[in-house]
Amino acid sequence: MTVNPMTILYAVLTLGVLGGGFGAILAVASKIFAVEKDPRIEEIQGILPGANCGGCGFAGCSACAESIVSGAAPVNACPVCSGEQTTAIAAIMGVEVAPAERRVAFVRCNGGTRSNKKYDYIGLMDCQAAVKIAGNGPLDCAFGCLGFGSCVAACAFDAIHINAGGVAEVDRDKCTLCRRCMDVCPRHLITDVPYAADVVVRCASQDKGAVARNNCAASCIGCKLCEKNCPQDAIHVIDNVAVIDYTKCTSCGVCVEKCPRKVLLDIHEDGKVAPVAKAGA
Amino acid sequence: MDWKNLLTISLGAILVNNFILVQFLGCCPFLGVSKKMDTAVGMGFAVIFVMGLASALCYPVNLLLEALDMEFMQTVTFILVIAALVQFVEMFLQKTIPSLYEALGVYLPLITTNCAVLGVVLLNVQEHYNFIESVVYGVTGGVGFLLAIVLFASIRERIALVSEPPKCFEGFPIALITAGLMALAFGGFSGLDIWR
Amino acid sequence: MSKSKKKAEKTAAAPAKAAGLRVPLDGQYIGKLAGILLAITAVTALLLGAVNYVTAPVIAAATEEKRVAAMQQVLAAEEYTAVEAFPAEGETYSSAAGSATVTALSEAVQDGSPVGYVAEVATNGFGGAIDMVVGLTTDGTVTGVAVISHSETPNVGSKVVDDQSVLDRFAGLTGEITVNSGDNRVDAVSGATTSSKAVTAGVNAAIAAVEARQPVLQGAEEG
Amino acid sequence: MAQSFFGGIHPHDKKAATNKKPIEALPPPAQVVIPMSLHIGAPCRPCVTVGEHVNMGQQIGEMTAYVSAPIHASISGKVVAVEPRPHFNGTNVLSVVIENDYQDTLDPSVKPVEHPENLTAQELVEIVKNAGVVGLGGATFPTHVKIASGLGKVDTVIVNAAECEPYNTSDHRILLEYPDQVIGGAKLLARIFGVDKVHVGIEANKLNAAQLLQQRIQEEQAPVVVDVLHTRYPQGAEKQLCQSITGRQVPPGQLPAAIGCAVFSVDTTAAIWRAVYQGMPVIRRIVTVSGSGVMEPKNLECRIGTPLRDLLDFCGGVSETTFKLLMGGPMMGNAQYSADVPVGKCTNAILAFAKDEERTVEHPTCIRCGKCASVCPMRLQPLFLYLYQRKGMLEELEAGNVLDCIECGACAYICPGRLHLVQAMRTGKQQVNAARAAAKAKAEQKGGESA
Amino acid sequence: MNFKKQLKEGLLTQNPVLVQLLGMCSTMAITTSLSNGLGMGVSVMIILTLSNIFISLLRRIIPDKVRIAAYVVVIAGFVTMVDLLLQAYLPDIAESLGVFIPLIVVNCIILARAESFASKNGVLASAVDGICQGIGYTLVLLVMSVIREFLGSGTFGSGVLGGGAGIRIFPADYGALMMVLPVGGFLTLGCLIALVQWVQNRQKEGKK
Amino acid sequence: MTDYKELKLRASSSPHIRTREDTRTVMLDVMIALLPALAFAVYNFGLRALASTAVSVAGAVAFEALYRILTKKPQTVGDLSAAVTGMLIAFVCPVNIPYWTLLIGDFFAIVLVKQLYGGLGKNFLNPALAARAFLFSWAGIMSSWVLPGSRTPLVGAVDVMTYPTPMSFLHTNDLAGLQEVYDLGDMFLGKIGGSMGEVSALCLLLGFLFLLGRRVITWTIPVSYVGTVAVLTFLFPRGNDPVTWMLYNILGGGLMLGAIFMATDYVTSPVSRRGQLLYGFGCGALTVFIRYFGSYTEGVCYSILCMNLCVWLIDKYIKPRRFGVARKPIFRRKGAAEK
Ligand SMILES: Cc1cc2nc3c(=O)[nH]c(=O)nc-3n(C[C@H](O)[C@H](O)[C@H](O)COP(=O)(O)O)c2cc1C
Ligand SMILES: Cc1cc2nc3c(=O)[nH]c(=O)nc-3n(C[C@H](O)[C@H](O)[C@H](O)COP(=O)(O)O)c2cc1C
Ligand SMILES: Cc1cc2nc3c(=O)[nH]c(=O)nc-3n(C[C@H](O)[C@H](O)[C@H](O)COP(=O)(O)O)c2cc1C
Ligand SMILES: Cc1cc2nc3c(=O)[nH]c(=O)nc-3n(C[C@H](O)[C@H](O)[C@H](O)CO)c2cc1C
Ligand code: SF4
Ligand code: SF4
Ligand code: SF4
Ligand code: SF4
Ligand code: FES
Repeated sequence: MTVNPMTILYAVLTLGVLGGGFGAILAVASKIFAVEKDPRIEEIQGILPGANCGGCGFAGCSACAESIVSGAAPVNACPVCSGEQTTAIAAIMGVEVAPAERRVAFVRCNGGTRSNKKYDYIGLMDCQAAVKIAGNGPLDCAFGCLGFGSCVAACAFDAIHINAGGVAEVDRDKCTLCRRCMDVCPRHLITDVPYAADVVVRCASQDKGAVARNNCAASCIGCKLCEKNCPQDAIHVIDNVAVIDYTKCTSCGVCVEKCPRKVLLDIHEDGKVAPVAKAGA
Repeated sequence: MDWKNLLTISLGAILVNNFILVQFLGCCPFLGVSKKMDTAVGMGFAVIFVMGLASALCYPVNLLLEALDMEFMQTVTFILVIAALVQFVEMFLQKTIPSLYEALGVYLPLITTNCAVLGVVLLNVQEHYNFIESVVYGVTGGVGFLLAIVLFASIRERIALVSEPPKCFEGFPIALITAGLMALAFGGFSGLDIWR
Repeated sequence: MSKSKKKAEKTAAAPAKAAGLRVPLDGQYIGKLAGILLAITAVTALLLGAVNYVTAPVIAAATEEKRVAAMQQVLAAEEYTAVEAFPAEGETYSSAAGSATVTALSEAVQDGSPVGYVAEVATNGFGGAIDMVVGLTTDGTVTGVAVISHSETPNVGSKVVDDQSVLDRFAGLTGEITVNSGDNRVDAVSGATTSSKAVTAGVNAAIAAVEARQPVLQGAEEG
Repeated sequence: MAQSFFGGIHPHDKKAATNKKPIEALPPPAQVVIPMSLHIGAPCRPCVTVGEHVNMGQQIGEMTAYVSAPIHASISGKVVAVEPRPHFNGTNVLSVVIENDYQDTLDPSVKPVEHPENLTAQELVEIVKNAGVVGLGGATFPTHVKIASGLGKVDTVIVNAAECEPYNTSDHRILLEYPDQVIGGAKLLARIFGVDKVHVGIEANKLNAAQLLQQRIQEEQAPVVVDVLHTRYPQGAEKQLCQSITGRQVPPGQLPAAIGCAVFSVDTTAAIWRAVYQGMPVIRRIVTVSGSGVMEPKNLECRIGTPLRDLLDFCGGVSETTFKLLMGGPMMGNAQYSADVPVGKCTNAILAFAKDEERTVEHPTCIRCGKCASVCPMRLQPLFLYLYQRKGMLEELEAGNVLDCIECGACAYICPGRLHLVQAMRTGKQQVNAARAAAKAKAEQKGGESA
Repeated sequence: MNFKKQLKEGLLTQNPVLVQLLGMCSTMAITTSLSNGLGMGVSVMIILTLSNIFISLLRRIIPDKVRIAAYVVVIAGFVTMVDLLLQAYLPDIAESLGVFIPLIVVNCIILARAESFASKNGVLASAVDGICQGIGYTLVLLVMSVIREFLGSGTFGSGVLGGGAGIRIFPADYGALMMVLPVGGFLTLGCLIALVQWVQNRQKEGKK
Repeated sequence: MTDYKELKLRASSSPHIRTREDTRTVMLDVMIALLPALAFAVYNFGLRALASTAVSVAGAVAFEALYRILTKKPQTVGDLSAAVTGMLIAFVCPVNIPYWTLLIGDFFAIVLVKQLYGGLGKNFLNPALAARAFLFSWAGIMSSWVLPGSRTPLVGAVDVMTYPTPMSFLHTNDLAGLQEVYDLGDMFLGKIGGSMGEVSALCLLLGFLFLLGRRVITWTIPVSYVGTVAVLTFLFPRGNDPVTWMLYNILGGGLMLGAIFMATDYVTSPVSRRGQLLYGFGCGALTVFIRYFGSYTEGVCYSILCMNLCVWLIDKYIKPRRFGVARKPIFRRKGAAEK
């Protein structure tokens, strides 16, 4: 069998015509059917993390992108985006942003296995559910972390975990400060601190000293040693618990040394997981 | 070409030789767009639409090719037609029927490179289907895709809610196992013959 | 890739928007798009045409060789000539075992005289079409069966279609053959009844096609 | 027998331990702790100060809102503290602590009205309100509010004598020992609502009480009918009771008044009678003390504010292996972690368990048996709601009508996989409500901005 | 030229099938015998390399609007050539791969590499990318084929070894037929990806 | 008096009492309900039936235990669900199936179908039936039936003779031929060929009554399933006598076993009453469809598997009517029509 050499010509012609024709049709169509949609929305959406976490206050990332483009939201509306991403969004929008100081979530408790329990809890492993059982949950301390991990379940970034001591702990590098964990914590234990904060107060107990001491071996008893010794006047006992003013704190570590209960911690020195004392110590 | 024949073709495309579960055509969108029910349904309908339209459009093109003795050009020509068609439909819908575009449009680009669409056109040629048979095969092949992806999406929703696969099986592996088990169940239709 | 494609489109749409929605069609733009696509398709087609020019004869030869080899296997002869009066569309014959289509019928010629026929048959197996050839004597007795292509299940249906000893069971039979019962029977391969029946239906169709030609032939002889 | 409701369960009723034990009066304790929140609605404001002497029946907490009810001293003596104390709901609640002078000096305000038969409905409601009558069946919804909101709409008044919770026999004993108070209260209710008869719904496991009532009704020609109902939990839940007796279903999110019903429990009915005919506010409560941990189960009449331990001690104390203290019935009661919490208006039982009645397992696993859905009297599908709650899928939770859940516990009781279904429902309800409130606040804020 | 890095990516860290999850159809459909896997793998590798080269060459000329259409035509051209050559010179393999040869056109791997690599990189790098990704793909096909063929028919290397019939390891009667049916394709690929994820998880934990 | 501070208290949410019935008792009930059928299998096919069941149960339990140990998850063999699966796998296979095949089935069911999804309650496909479908890998083994009343040897070479089951007659629409071999009494009692656990409708019905009495299952799925098959085979008979055709169809094959023990598997069937009716209807319709048109002689296994795929859809869209909301007239008693 031989092939008609003309087929080659036919092939070139047919496909060429098809190709050229489609090229033209598509070109025309793209003009006729051009739809007005701001391309920046798509671009910004491409930059946003796409976790649809709602941390920005909009219904997901695409809504956030639309709001940024329409001007209803600032270019750094997404709390999750890194500085780099925010800069990219700003570039698309043609504005500049000053990089805000990064803050992260922080759990103000270090009780866990060292706090006393009222009873054996049986039920859902869920803090919000546990506080509905007798006495706001099994802990003696009405302020402490229950350790059932409602916050862990809520975090879309795998940034918070229950540590070996039985309390929730934030992984600073992963946390995006989307604040979901804060919303779900029934104890309202989670606040934000500067990413760079070296010294933190790991207790939120507003109980008076004696009560707090009875409830938990890791509690702040409001003794004010830190307050008295702070050279910067950066730490104060308010409602029986120490609070650091990070605008003043220089991370000198004096308070860490003075605290008799080891509530104050220099996270860089002591490592991330707080030392777990013997239960009831 | 009577209705019996068309029925056989349809049942074949939907159950016996289901494009996904038996013929492995269109696995990427099947696995990719099946996490949620709504998107799966949208994808399914978009595939029906494109498979039917591509079958219809490629039929005359194939006649032309055969007339010119150029069967070897089928693949190139068909894919060009499909790519242009999909892109055109997308632009057309976006402008004229935005509501439909909202529902289907986002899936259209995904379909250009879907094995099922080129596959159905090639199979039409291979099986020597006439125009009506081709269109029926295209549409019902899409229906088979829709059926598979909807069931699959529903099971994936259940898995996401209920199941706890081992860590290394999370995501795609368990989805593939699930698809495999679905194929096992669809095995019951193999060799189906309604005129038995 | 879809995402980037969409993005590409959007960026392309942007200038359209900038110039206002109802742009007059820009001839240069269209020309450029069409031209480039035309060039690419034309070059592709040219190359393909060239490759086809080289390969087509080889492919055709290989296909033919395979076909002739199969024909040789079922009924050895020097030459096979297509039976012209046979309808081009093929003819469907039904039997108890199922229905099958005879797509072509050739006369086998040995030493200048016809020794029988070779029928090319398409039948429906478990997994789809089975293409087979059946050799027959002039009076419609099967001389051999060969399967050219099939998609039966490995180890199940393939025990019928890939096993020449099974196919050889048909040799010497004539008239309508039944599966598992009756006098003029073959026994199905256990577990693959469907495939067995399909092949039987194919053989039956070939026999029926030859038988249907008998009056024609006889008429020709007489006339 | 009357019609019935959907679903439901048949737990062993365990009532035999106490249903033949006459009510005994518990000697008043040395000190009572009376929380300022003994009802649903706004807590009371204490109207006594530390050091003040109070009489029995004297008002010590005043209403701060319409949905509230006054609180009265249950003994006479000296107020020694007004401070937060542990409450049986598990939190610390502002409470008035009174030291007993063992005089039981009655307050002058406690006196029967003259010519009660001449009073109008409005006046009767006022009396009920001042007596601090709240739903004693457990919900503690202020009775005067319930009556006022039902006036004009209600055509069927039901006295809830179902007492479907296992162990509890306090209503049963009231029916047997004070049938006239119940019938009298029912007659008052008929007058208030202007209906010609009042239904008493009673479960078939209290036939002696039903017969006694029937007999008294006939003797008195009272406008009361007794409906004997299937013994099936939660027959006493008001929506189910309405369904059993009238065949009508209360629409979602609404009260029985929406279908023309008003439900009052036995003790509430009797309390209404006492308020009108004796002028006595709610200062006592009949409590069943029972359970495998209690030495001698009993029915006790005690003062509101009596610590739990006094009741248990009066019953011979509890066994050392007791691991659970409950206030309320086993299906809906609350676990307590201390025996110091006081008896409240709603405390119908105190149970102590020493045997494993809860049969918990370490790893609850749903086997999708569907039993929870088939017993749910509200026709919910707890197994799915549970999953939604666990995964924080609040929209699905709401769409699954989690807010309809009456927390009866039938689902968790029947669950062979031992899931903590009710806890999930309860948490889910709270989460849905919170999300709704947040959404509403947001919408309002937006509306405010645009305005 | 960091060939090593690209090879590692193709084989492991960016393996087109196991990590990028592309080209599933052919991976599951044709891996029933060693010869199929080999034929398909090599075909894809050749096409991928050629199309990468050409697209990289043309990347500055092709306008965005018709980019996909143009790529697709280029790819389809190469696919057809390979198809024709296979049919002419390796008819057995062409037959058993069937419709999946023309379907290489829509094999997501090829377009994905065209888009994400060739259209952004130089000719040489693109060619290397094509080869490396092709090797990664082929390797997966081979592993799948060997597993499925072994479990399903009890042979090794059918179509290649033992005179085309493969080396028989256990009698055909004991082969798990389902493994060479679609079921087996899904299950095998699922388990393979799980294995990769398991290794990755282990490595991650190891690092910690 | 008591020192209340010394009590070791526990607290949990209400309710504080639970029914005695738990997962284990439920599974035990199912196993008890299967005993009559097992006894009949021994009577019909010999002790091999017992041996097969024992091997399969042991295999299933062992695979489950092993998996849980290897993946460091809490042990669950105590809930007996694996034992039920093992038992049913043996029941749906021919009696002379080699033991190694059963073990492969056990592995497939327990590890791939059940445990990979997290274990009891979390799989979407019926493990025993999925295993049966997988075992069709060995189609020859799975379709070699022995004569009822024969004594299959416990080990070693098995009789390869394939004996026709009622289903092979029905598949070829040969009602008359079937009637010659087995009368309806044989069919009901189970003196017929087939999978070891499926033959005796009588024994299976005894199990059904037991399960109903123990409230392990409700009537919904079995009745709607068998009812649908009955109606469809009666309406479209293949033979001159619709009633006989229908009865043979109901009593033949795995329908009774499937409808009573396998379609009712909690995990893989819908939850709501109406959903269950629809599911039973779907199973019935697919069974008849596959029996009539499919290449398999038997449709029960695949129809249940296919309906398993639809369970989440059914659960999602068919919910009980909300309390206090008027009934929608169109959807009145969805299942009522099928009976
Ligand atoms: C996966 C699978 C593949 C099958 N492939 C075939 C086949 O290729 N040919 C065939 O005739 N039957 C095939 N069957 C059908 C059954 O083997 C057969 O129809 C059934 O068991 C009846 O047995 P019989 O053929 O001995 O009557 C297949 C079955 C299964 C499960
Ligand atoms: C599950 C459940 C069970 C109930 N059981 C009873 C009961 O047995 N007896 C009773 O008087 N109230 C019972 N109640 C409370 C009633 O629903 C309703 O609140 C009460 O009868 C109304 O009367 P009251 O306001 O006078 O208490 C139950 C409530 C629920 C939710
Ligand atoms: C074999 C059998 C078949 C039944 N068929 C029906 C039926 O078709 N329709 C029906 O409403 N109840 C039927 N029932 C009774 C139901 O099990 C159930 O008792 C009845 O629907 C009332 O349930 P409910 O009042 O809780 O809704 C049947 C019972 C059995 C044992
Ligand atoms: C009524 C009932 C029927 C069951 N049927 C099956 C069955 O058909 N197949 C099976 O593998 N397990 C069955 N089981 C056991 C168990 O539910 C099953 O293994 C689960 O699917 C495992 O998640 C059954 C259990 C019950 C209570
Ligand atoms: S921080 Fe809050 S939510 Fe997180 S575990 Fe502790 S109590 Fe629970
Ligand atoms: S730790 Fe809290 S704030 Fe940080 S990312 Fe997680 S949920 Fe958001
Ligand atoms: S607790 Fe709620 S969900 Fe459970 S049975 Fe009662 S009403 Fe239904
Ligand atoms: S009763 Fe328990 S095991 Fe059964 S379906 Fe409900 S939650 Fe699941
Ligand atoms: S390879 Fe991606 S759809 Fe087939």
